[in-house]
Amino acid sequence: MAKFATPQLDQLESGPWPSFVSDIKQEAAQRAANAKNIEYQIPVDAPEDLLGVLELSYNDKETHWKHGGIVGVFGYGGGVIGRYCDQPEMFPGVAHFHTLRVAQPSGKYYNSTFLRGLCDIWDMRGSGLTNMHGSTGDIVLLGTQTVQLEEIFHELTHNLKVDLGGSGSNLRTPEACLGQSRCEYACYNTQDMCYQLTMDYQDELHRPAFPYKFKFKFDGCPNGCVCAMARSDFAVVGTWKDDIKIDQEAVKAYVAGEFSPNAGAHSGRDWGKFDLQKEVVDLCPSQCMKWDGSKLSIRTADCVRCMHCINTMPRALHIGDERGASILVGAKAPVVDGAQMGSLLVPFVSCEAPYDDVKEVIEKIWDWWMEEGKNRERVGETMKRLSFQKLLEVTDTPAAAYHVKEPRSNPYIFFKEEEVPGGWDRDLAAYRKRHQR
Amino acid sequence: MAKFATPQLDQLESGPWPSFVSDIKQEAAQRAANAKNIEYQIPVDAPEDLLGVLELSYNDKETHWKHGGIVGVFGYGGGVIGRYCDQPEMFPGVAHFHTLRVAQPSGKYYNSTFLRGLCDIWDMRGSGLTNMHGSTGDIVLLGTQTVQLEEIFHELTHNLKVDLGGSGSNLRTPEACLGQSRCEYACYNTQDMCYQLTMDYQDELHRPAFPYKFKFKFDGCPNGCVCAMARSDFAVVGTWKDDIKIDQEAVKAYVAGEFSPNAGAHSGRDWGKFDLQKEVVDLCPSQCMKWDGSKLSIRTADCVRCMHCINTMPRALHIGDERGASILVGAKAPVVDGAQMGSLLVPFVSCEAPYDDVKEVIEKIWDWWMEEGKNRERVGETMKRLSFQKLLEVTDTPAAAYHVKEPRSNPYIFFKEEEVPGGWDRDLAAYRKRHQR
Amino acid sequence: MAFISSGYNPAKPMEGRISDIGPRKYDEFFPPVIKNNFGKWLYHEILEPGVLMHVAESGDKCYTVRVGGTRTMSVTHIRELCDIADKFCNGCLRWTTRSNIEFMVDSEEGMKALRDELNSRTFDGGSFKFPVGGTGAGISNMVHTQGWIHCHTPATDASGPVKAVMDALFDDFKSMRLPAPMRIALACCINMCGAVHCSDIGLVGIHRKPPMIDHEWTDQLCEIPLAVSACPTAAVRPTKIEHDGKKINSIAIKEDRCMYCGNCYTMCPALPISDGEGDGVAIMVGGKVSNRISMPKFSKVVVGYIPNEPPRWPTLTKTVKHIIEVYAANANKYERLGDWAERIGWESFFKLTGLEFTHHLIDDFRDPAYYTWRQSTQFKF
Amino acid sequence: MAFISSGYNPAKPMEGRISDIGPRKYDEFFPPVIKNNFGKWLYHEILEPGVLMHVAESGDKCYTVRVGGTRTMSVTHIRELCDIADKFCNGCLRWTTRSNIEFMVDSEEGMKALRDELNSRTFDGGSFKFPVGGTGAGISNMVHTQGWIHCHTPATDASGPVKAVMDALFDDFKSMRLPAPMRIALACCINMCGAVHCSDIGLVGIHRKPPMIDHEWTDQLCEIPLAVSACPTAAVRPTKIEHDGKKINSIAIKEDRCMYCGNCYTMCPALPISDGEGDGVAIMVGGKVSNRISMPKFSKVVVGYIPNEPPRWPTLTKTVKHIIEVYAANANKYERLGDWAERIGWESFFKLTGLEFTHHLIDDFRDPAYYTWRQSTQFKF
Repeated sequence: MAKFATPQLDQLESGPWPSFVSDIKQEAAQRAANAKNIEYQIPVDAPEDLLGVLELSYNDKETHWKHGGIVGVFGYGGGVIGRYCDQPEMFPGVAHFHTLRVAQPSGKYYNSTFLRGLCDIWDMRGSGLTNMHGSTGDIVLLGTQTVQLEEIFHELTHNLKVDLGGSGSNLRTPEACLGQSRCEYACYNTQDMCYQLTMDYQDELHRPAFPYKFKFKFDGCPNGCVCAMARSDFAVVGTWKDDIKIDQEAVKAYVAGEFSPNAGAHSGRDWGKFDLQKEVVDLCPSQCMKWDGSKLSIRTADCVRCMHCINTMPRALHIGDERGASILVGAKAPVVDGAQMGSLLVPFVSCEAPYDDVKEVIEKIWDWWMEEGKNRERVGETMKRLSFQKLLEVTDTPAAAYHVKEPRSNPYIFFKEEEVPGGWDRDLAAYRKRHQR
Repeated sequence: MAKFATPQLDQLESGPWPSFVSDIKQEAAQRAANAKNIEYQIPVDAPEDLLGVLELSYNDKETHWKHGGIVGVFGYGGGVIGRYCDQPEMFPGVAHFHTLRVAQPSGKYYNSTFLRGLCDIWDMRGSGLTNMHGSTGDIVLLGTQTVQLEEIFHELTHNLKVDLGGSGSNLRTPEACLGQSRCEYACYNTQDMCYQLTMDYQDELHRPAFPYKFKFKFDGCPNGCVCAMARSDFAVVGTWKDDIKIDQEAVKAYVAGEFSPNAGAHSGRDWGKFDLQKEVVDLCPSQCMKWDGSKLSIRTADCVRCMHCINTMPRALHIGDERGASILVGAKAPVVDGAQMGSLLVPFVSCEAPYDDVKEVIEKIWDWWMEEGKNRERVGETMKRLSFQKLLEVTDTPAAAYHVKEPRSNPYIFFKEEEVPGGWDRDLAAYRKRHQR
Repeated sequence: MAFISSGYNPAKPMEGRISDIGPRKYDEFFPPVIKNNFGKWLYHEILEPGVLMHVAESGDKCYTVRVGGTRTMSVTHIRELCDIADKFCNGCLRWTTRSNIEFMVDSEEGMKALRDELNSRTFDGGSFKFPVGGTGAGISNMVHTQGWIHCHTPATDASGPVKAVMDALFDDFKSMRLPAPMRIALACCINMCGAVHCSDIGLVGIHRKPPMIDHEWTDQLCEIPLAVSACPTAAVRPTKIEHDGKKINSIAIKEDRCMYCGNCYTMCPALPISDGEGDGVAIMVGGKVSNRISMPKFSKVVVGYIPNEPPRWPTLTKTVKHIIEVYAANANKYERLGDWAERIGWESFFKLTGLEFTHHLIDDFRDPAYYTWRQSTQFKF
Repeated sequence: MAFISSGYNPAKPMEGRISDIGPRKYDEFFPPVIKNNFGKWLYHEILEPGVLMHVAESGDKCYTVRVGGTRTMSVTHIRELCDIADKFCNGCLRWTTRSNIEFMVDSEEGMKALRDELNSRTFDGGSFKFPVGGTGAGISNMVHTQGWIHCHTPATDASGPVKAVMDALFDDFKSMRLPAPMRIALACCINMCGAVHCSDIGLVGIHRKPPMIDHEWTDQLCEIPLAVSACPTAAVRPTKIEHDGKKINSIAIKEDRCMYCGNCYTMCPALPISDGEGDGVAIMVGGKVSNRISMPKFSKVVVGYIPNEPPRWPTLTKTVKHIIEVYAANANKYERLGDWAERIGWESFFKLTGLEFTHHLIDDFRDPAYYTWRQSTQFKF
């Protein structure tokens, strides 16, 4: 028998998509039964109270969570989000209901041993509810009380050899696509760069010293499965410089219908016979391809590596061999100044461990942003406020045409004083001799 | 013998393009000779002094003209631009060198009687130099002295039946393309609308009462020869609603090479045989055309009336019969807030004299802008500052998808209080009952 | 319930403390077929909805079965995932960026058994626990935020509307009939955790009323200058008011400049903004993050407001479904929703979908708004 | 020289005064063939460069001969135009928006005689008075401003550089070999009188030094608040300074925020900005006002600065000519310069033209600047 009637939430148990309500209810039942005789360290009925407070929200159409207070573990400035219910008497099981962010492995591969270890900790010391995963990529342990924080941290680090993730004005937990582990498009080892940089910047991750949050994300190719250039202040997106490798026989096999185009992704509808000209050559954004009926050719100088042809014929076309990544800077969601996507800063950087080339760029940007950034200003906003030129300057990057989609359409050009003969000190008297008042 | 040596300017007499230096010299010689015994009312050597001051600028690479003082004719606030040389002792002939703007006829048709009358006045009372025409479209009489202004105005109005143009924070002299007088593309009588509105708004033109300048321009079709939507605060651009008229036989004649495509505009190079599919159908921006080898068809609902097909085959394709114009608002050059092009406000307005529909829109915009516009703020800047929605509101225009190129990409939406149930007055105590602090 | 120590000694927090160790290394958890073929993959194929086959240079094949997951997930549910991984996959599994779960095996038979097992399991309430799908030109799992379940600033719930929408779109999770992949995301407020601003369809919680001002607490709970500077439209300013006969520092809000972003509430809890009858959801469409064919682009607001209708948000759900059906019927192969809308023109998008174009959809946020207005006579009547 | 009265009596300015009569009515000056076929035109053809034939429903034909004109023009020159109009065209003629002059006749023979007459006349200095051309896929007359001949805020001359550029491009004025029409404009400062901001090639005078401050005169000559508010980058502010032992109101300029637009000088003559060694010309390309094929677009800055090199501006002239040659060699038929640059990508534009891409070309004016940066991994190495 449930603690609260949840007639509205109950309606979310029907329908085919996995029901989070059913899942929370199953957790509530497990805890109530407590077959394993766990010594629950926070209220056993936390899941039930959570359903209760959520049902209340479904009635009020308003949230019942308050701003978090400052809670955390010793020596860290992030990783824990304080959260309190605004009706604690009604729902004591979730009156205090803090979140821990736990660093996920790059690419989010797990084994059951690790996950069960995590479940055991969270069974006993938390609500038994998680997010797999939070928006930034962390494992999110959803709901515990202040006194448990150090205990959980101790068990995570000692027993599971895993650390907390980031929150607040610091480096947030970096994230990578699965990269070379299972993708033929990956131009570099995204998981390794993510892991190494996460390790190298543990201090920046745990101890807030930035104007605002800062995110790294690592995509293996321009398909961008981990959304690096839309979601991270510093996006490393795999690319290559040389020719796309073409297997002409395989191209013909696609044309002949032997291979399924787009890796079978369109098999749910009859789109007709595969038309190489129409479906690939004509859709190339830089019109760099040619198909003469027996040979597909690509003018590499005009290729912008959009991935469409490779995605469409993965058995015939393969990324080039001179591989590395582009770096794009400044992506963020709307608050405050509007959304931004990452803007291309470095067109090509080689991606060999220990990634010093990449780290050099990161550290120059941090130095600048920590010096010039305003409180709660993302680096994209700093760029907007101080100019892209300033970003080039502080990262020692020469301006180049690939930095822009188009040149400026206003003639409001700043010149540096040293660029202008005579500089800015001028002789008014001499001017007035040439030009009477 | 020239009054000043002008070695630099002399170099601008060579080369094929008409030399303004040669022309000014010829005027100087005419005035010096004075074959007609004209009683010059300003210094006879004004053209020579003008060459002198220009030569000085070619040496200094700086202008030698000062800000104008306030000069004009009685009862008008514009039409005259005061101009003074900053080296009056060296160039007394142009020490005072004011400009008059004279209203040009719509489409800039003239006869020699009128022009000679103008020349006679300007010979005697001015420098003998003009601009045909100024940037906004006026006849510009370049260089006279203050005492001549009323005399010139008197002769213009009494003898030539023509008025001054606009300057300052008022309606500037409106301008039209030649429209139906010689163009098969003209969707309305641009000259007449221009003329009638100029006449109806003489007061706004002569007596500055606006926050800043305001320009009308009238283009007969989307080709935009008079640049209305790039250069005028209020642009009326001809368009039509129904089908493009197709003469299928003429289409075939183009395909057969009997007619020269694009009215012969590309005859200076061998571009190969005319390819209707490639040169017209494939270039259609809304992909609304089809050519089956014998019949050209257009899906009118998808046509955006870009003019390309009509321009390319003017003997075969003609504008539709349900004609009128679109109104675009807010174009301006860069100063201060950056350049703007006109933004579409009214998709279609019929263009029958006396043009009350158009005038209604104009007057609503003026009422708003005169109320809300800041000093030196063009209406485009007011729109930017107060929103396009505000412009819709004050012109009683319902929002529609054609108003935008794309919908907003930020969710920072303003709602009107009356759109939101309960409005904005809320009960804090009730809220605090639902949500403890 | 007795307190059980982990071994941590609060009196000596540094004793034996382990910190700054970061995540577990990524390759610790690889299944054998992944470990053996790392960086040596040749190509892949989607064998059926939810089932991928990756072929390595070695000739090895990795069969992946993808299932949809609720982002909010109990340890009981995770343990069940572990059981399946133990049974079929050497204990290995992974999550995707979109909260799908993937199981990998090295044989086709293994894949089939695994797939059938996953598809067979249901919750007591009737919903699938592990529906196989979410690949190719179909609808993958929705990325979403916390909503009313855990967030302090939401304008709508997250898990609830996601469940409702995914129920309605379930067929497209299980199939691949769309012109291109369809990425849907939901953010419970305009902070937009997640790539909602670049999704084919983005659902965003919005407020519609200016914050209330809890004058009694403003100066006690808030740094007033931070709340002032948090406002993107300069609607918030400091003021002094008379409260209970005392002059106190507080905040004033110019209501007609406020667009309810809630950024001031984030900085100052004495400015509550959520309101049951005011709050709801805006629909944005046409964004993408991939560089494929066209450059990445932002989503655009096409429905300014839909009320919160718990528990199943029928208007929202119906509208999303309708947009997808119109897109599916009209777009070209490979054409993402935004590419389609741009090709036909946004006025055609509104015509075809029948969505009403209202003043809310016209950009009025700062200078860039101008660039979204139509500076052309090119438009469709 | 004796004063000659027009009849105006300064003592009684309103006596017999005529005002607010506007322009002469447009149809007063129509040639017969225009008057007879107004609104009844069927089609037109460019018979040869500079010569148009319009055919009316009536069967009438109007032959137009277009000649290039100097915008700055003497009455002697105008009288010569009148003589020609009297001789060939019933005294009628017209000007185009781009300062060309057009003569209209109703027969082919008349057109030929007229054309030959026009082409035959030259100034004593050698240049053509009335060169026939400026039509179709060629270069029409340049729209331009006053420059050093009459303007108080220019950063370059107008008539001079226009003469130099048109001399260099004369062949393309006389022919129609380009992919599309080419519109060139010159503005002597960034006020940009004329559609320079939307031209295929726009030449714009720019300053490069912050204004000097003539403190002694600032408060006497200027409304200081107007100068302050005129600055788009908030570089100008009011200040008090010590001058000749007196505290006076003046202006201070934050030099690193100034981008030399000269708008403050327009409001305040005590802030002179022009500077012989600082001033020069920027080149913008790729704008258009026509809605043909693509929507209208702004020109983009591709050369940040070229020094003023009177009398013939050789670097400027050479650069313009070079851009046109590269465009002519590479663009598709019907493709305006901006459409070409967008199709191949601006990085290819710089590669093909060999123009150096410098930091000056990256937008840094306010929020919209962001939209010109490259938010994609799509680019060419």
